[in-house]
Amino acid sequence: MNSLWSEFKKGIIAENPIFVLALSLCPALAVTSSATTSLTMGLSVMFVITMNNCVVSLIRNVVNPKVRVPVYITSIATIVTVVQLALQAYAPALYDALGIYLALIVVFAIILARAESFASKHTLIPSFFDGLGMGVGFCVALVIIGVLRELFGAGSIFGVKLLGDWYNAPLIMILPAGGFMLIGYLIGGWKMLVQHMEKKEAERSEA
Amino acid sequence: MNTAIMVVLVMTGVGLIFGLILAFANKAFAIEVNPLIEIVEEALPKGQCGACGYAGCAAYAEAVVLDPDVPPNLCIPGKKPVADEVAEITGKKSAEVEPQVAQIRCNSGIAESTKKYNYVGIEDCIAASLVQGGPKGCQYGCMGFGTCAANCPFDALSMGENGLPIVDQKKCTGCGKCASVCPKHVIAMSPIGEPVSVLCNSKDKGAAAKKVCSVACIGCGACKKSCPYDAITVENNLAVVDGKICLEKCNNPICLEKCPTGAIVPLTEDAKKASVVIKEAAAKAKAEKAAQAAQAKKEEK
Amino acid sequence: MEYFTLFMGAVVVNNFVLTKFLGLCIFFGVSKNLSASAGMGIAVTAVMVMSSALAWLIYNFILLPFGLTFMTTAVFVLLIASFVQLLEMVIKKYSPALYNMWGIYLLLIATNCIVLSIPLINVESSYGFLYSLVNAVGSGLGFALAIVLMASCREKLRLADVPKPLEGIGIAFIIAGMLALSFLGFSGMIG
Amino acid sequence: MMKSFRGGVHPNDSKSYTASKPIETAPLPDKAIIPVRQHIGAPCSPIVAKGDLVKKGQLIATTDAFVSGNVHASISGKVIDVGDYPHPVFGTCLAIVVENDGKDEWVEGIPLKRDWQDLDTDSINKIIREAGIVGMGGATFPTHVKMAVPKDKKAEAFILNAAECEPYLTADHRMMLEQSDRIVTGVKIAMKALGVTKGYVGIEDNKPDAIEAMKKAFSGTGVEVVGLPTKYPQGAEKMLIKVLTGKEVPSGGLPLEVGVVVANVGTAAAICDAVTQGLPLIQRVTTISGKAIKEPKNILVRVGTTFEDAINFCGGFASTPEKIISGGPMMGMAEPSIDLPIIKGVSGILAMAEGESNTGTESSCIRCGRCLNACPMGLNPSMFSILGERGHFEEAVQDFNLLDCVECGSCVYVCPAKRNIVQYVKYCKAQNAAKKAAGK
Amino acid sequence: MAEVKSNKELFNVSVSPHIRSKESVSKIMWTVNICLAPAALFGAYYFGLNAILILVAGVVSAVFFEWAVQKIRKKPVTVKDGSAFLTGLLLAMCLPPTLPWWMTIVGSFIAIVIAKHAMGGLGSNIFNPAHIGRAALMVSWPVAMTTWSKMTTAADVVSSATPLNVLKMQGHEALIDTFGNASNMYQALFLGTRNGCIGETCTVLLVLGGLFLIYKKYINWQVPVVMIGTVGILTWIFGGLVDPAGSLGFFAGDPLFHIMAGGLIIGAFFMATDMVTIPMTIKGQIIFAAGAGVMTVMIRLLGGYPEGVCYSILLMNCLTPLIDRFCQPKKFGARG
Amino acid sequence: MSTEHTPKEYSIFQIAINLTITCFISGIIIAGVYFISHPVAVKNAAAKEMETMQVLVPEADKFTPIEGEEDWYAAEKGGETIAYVVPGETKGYGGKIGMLVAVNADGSVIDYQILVANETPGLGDKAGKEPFKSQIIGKTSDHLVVTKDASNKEDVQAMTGATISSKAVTKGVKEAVDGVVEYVGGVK
Repeated sequence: MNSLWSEFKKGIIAENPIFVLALSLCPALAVTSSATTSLTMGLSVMFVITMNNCVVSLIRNVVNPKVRVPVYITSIATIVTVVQLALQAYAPALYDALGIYLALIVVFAIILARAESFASKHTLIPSFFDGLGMGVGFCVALVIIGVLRELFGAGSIFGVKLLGDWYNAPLIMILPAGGFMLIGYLIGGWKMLVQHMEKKEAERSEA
Repeated sequence: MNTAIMVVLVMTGVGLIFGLILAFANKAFAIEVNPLIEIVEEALPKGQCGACGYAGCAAYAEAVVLDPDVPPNLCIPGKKPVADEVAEITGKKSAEVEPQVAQIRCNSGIAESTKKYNYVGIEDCIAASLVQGGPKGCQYGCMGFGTCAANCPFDALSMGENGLPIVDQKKCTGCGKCASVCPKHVIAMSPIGEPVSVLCNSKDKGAAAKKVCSVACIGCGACKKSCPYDAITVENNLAVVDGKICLEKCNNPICLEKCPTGAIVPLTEDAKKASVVIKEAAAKAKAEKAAQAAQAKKEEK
Repeated sequence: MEYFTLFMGAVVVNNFVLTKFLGLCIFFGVSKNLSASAGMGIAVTAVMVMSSALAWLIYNFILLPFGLTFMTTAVFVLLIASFVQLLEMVIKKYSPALYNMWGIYLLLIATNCIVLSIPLINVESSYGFLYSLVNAVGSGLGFALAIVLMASCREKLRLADVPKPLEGIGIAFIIAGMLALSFLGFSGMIG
Repeated sequence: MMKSFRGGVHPNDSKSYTASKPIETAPLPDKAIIPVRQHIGAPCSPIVAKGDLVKKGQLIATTDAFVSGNVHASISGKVIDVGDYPHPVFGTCLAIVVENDGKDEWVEGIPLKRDWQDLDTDSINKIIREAGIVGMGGATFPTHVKMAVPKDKKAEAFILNAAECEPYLTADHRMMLEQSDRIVTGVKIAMKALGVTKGYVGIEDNKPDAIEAMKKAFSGTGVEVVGLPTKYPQGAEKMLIKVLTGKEVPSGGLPLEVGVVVANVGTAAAICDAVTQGLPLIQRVTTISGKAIKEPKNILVRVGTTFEDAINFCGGFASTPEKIISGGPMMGMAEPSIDLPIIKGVSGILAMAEGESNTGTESSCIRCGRCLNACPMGLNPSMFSILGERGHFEEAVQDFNLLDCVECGSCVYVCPAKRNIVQYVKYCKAQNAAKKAAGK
Repeated sequence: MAEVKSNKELFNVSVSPHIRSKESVSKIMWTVNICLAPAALFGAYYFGLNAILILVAGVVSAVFFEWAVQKIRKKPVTVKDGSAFLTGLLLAMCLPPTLPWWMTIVGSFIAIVIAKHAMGGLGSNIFNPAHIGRAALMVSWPVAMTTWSKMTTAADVVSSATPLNVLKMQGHEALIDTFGNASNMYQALFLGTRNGCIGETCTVLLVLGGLFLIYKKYINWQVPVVMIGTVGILTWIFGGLVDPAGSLGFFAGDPLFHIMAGGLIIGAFFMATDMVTIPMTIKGQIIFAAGAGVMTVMIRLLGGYPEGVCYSILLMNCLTPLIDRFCQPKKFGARG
Repeated sequence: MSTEHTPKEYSIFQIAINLTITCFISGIIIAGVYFISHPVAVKNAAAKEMETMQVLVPEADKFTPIEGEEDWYAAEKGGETIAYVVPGETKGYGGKIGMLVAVNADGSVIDYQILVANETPGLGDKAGKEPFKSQIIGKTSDHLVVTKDASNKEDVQAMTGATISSKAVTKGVKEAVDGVVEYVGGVK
């Protein structure tokens, strides 16, 4: 149980896909100008990565290594297409908001990377938790970025106006330039956080 | 329904075509690479310290996999576990790696040493050593600009207030990077747990060494004579302790008491305690002797 | 003229990296040194043009007539992945020199969003064949331009006293932000 | 139009302290500390021992190595020690200490009278080698090595380097005014030995009287005396050749690659002494200057005299000096003490009063590009300092031609951020050499 | 105990050379500040109270941020060298006089903290901090950044737009109309009695300041000359083509207007010569200046913004590392 | 099937069939989901379009497609055509702007809604919001012209800092209106 928890946890903080591994950065910017789209994207990715990890860990023994990558990609593509179809049918507004980036989940490096480096070597349960952890980490990162950008760039979170009319929102936050810079600083901050936690951890283990 | 059937058909078709192409390509363009290299690299600690003698961890990984003569235990920071792992991956036998730590063989801080001149320039030992051999009175001593600390890949060295580097024994992996960058060759790699050592690097003759540093080894050889295990040698006016012998045999570091300048220093807690005991005993003996002498004098009278 | 406008638009005005956030993984991953980034830029452009052409053919002759447009993503990604893998193997076999120069980046490209998104955008905007190719070349060169600029800036900053936590990818993002800010100067110029 | 080279700087020449002071002869020292190494190349080994009696001009240390320079006793007396002593260039060095017996006797056989016109190339070179003559501008490169033209090369011109571009120094200036005969003879001898008919004398135009004197002295010899714009480092060999002949010595090459041999004023005079009178190099003219010196002078001084003695002869210190420099302020070495012997290459001793040397605090490079404009070698010095600071030594060599740097200090002089570029250059060179050595 | 000599008695030893020129970073920076001062003072006088507020806010906040960052990073505090002062001043001078003063502070935060210190502080920044600050404000509050005051002291102008804006939207004829006649317009541009950013209007004072810097050899004359020349020539050739009132044909542009309007003068003399962010060799600097000129004209004539100096310099800043790489000085004695 | 360490020798067919099977399964899954979701998606999309049109022309009780013109609808109230809802397209600052415009039979604008746009947030994207919107509403083709002259009350005042977007949107609306006027004129 403990090891499952650590599989899960590492994806959120120490190996956060966006802030630490710096993988799948496109959505981290493209869809994070509002918290809502960030969350949708995050949940979609979470779903895809968890599902795919499960699928891959189930079929890992019957996949021919020569076509490993195409097979995994097919699996991802199938799941993504399913998500696409579902969103299109049941949440068309979000489907439009995510636009092409929804389709691009297919090529998010993080998903294939987890499939290759984890799920293809582990059984179903750890793979599930690994995927879930990575997915949650991804989602958390996206939501953090989304919330900050929306708060500063529009004075609201999830569309709810938090800052009054006095707040003259700087548009740079919802533009690419501000997004890039914000993530740069978040990555720096995250690094400090991880280091701080590691230090704490080391101190605890010493004590 | 038609669409659904088409979906299945197209997907299958695509799969078949690409599958065939890739499979064919695999045969036609097959090329062999050794996947072990990557696995070995993964096992290394990636400090990129170069202690193994190769330009970084990847280079060592390649060498250890491809060259049967390259031993698996060259990674010093990784110590035994890594050596075992590499040995297992490459199918080579693992030999014992001697665990080592860096030792600063100069105990002459700001208070103990003289200065030749005011150094004005880049705060770096190698750069300073190019200017008249560095500002320190002793040409063999630590200059204290911290080049070793700056180059430690594991963050194990820091500069103390007295201008000497301090080794964090826990962090030090014994990679030897600091020793290689020190222009004065003050840092030596020594066995972990060595009880005593001569913390001096001066090859000057006694008087000259003493003139520029109050804690210099003057090469008098008193320690050598006192050591029952022949662990100490004196060469070029400098005593050197063979830590291995001390570690194995000695639990009574009498040499500490014999050194007239205090250049031999106890390093472990045990040795420190022992040295206190020895010194007390010596003081006592001295006092007794003095008392006896006084007694004798008295008696003479 | 129309082609030229499209081309220039893709290269500078609507630079995919700096305004649409595509291809960021490579953009940040392979921009540590100039020659690697230049190689990457060329590789991406080449792959993008070839896969755009293939994708356009498949889309317009298979997917569109049979009403299977919702499967575009799945088909394209497979197409590109297989194609790139094939390309990599061919290069590795026949030109190890070329492979060492930029073959190693090919696997990275296989699952890269910019390579997938250009064909997707082409078909979504119902561009013609030639138009698609021009768009692919422009976008590829735009990517190459951005990554080369990025690499030259990062090479320079390698020698700078960047705050510890920002070293590496953090400062790269900040540079990217400033590049994006500068490229805003082109906005409104074309299109 | 006056000829010039690219780059260079215009520091205040500070020559007025001593420019008008005639050369004075310093008293003999009580003891002379004569290092066995006063040149670039292999050190000599002593051939006298403690207790031996030596006479002025006697050979006391020598070696078989070609790139080296013989060492002679500069005073007569008793050898009281052979051991390590402080050295102005190498820190410490084996030296022979001679206690003055006050007699100042020449060793047997010299001075003699010799007509140089009868000598051929080989014998002139042999005399120069035996006399231990080295480049007296400060580089101390053995002169006989310079004069030895390899078979595959041909010397076309001889250049007398009288630019004396270092601020403060006026020793060459005074010699040109006072001892033009020696210099002219020295040049003629060198030209004969090299088999060249073309000669140049390059003098910076801040010494108009010297130009005048030289023009007069060299009239009718076919040697061209050229006034050069005052600009540091006009006296750097490569710059001087470029300005006078228009040829650029290729990167990493010696002047002979373009058929030129360059020698300093003092060296020419020493050649004259050695060839015409058989005198070895045991004394030199040097400038003692700087704000902290009471009476700055040009003095004729024996090799082995300590800095302290020389300074005392000039009235001692006027104020506590902040820095002691052997050589000029641009390329000379700062010394940790004044207990150092004057050796053949010490063209000046400067005692800088507080604030005179103006080092400043180093800050980060602002990429102003002044160093690029100042660099006579066409390099990018700012990159050396930055790469050195960050530890990219190989890159400095490979991408920025570090090894072409002559360490003239022009870049540091102009740097507004006060960066120690020359130190970084030395640092990078040392690191590279260490890496290379480790690689082998 | 061996005797320890006090530092006083020891000589200083360092590597040669032992004399240095009297130039220093802070001397250069403060001289540039002083050269900018007349134009800034003119702006303060001409645009009134809010402009003064912006100038003060810009300078004070820039210096404060520099101080704060250096304190936090535990680096030596170098606010006295005048570089932060210069950044703040340049930023404030490139802002419209009606901007809320607190936006200036945001701008100088971006300039100092993000554009300068995130990249390692003085000397390492790739982009001109003041221009990054301005560009960031431009996209953050585009309305505030493009709202121009009606002039307070000159009664003869009513338009609330800058001359370049008028040219872009209404054409050359309308532009001259707003000033009455052409000579009025040139006079206004030359003296600075027109709408525009606080410090960019007074051509004559900026040129004088720039000439002083050239005289002091703090900047190379080639840079402003090439940049202004490029803009002049290109606008003369192509300027007439894009007039909203209909194309006037080739060689119908008004180069003099383009040179004096907008931020070209301040940009060419004070921004394109910021040594940190431009190439080091003179060859590279000329390429930089020419490129900046071309970009400026492209943006003014073809782009969405009426003014392009700020972006053109930023764009060339990105190219600086590349230019530097390919424009190294030619080394002495290189064969062939 | 095989473990990591055995030599990897497969026939071409083996490899191909592996991928083929995967794709086959994937095809079945996609087809299945599509089969379920597609009708829902179509229905929702249609409903959304209706909703949008309803917002534009609140009084209408029915929208009927107009034959011969793609995506044109006649808004009807009690069987009478009270307005036309037509798509408009124009090129803005950030590319294509797509919108729906409701036009009175007399050629004045009732309302419009921007559907697809990539204008600068906070500037150009205000073109679909108040107060710019109310300037357009009610205007006829003649006055659908952007002006920068503050005193001109007849025409459309440009949004500060977003002249291009203002012009683009106005142009798009104007074209839609012209189209309707021509259509109506043609019918009559």
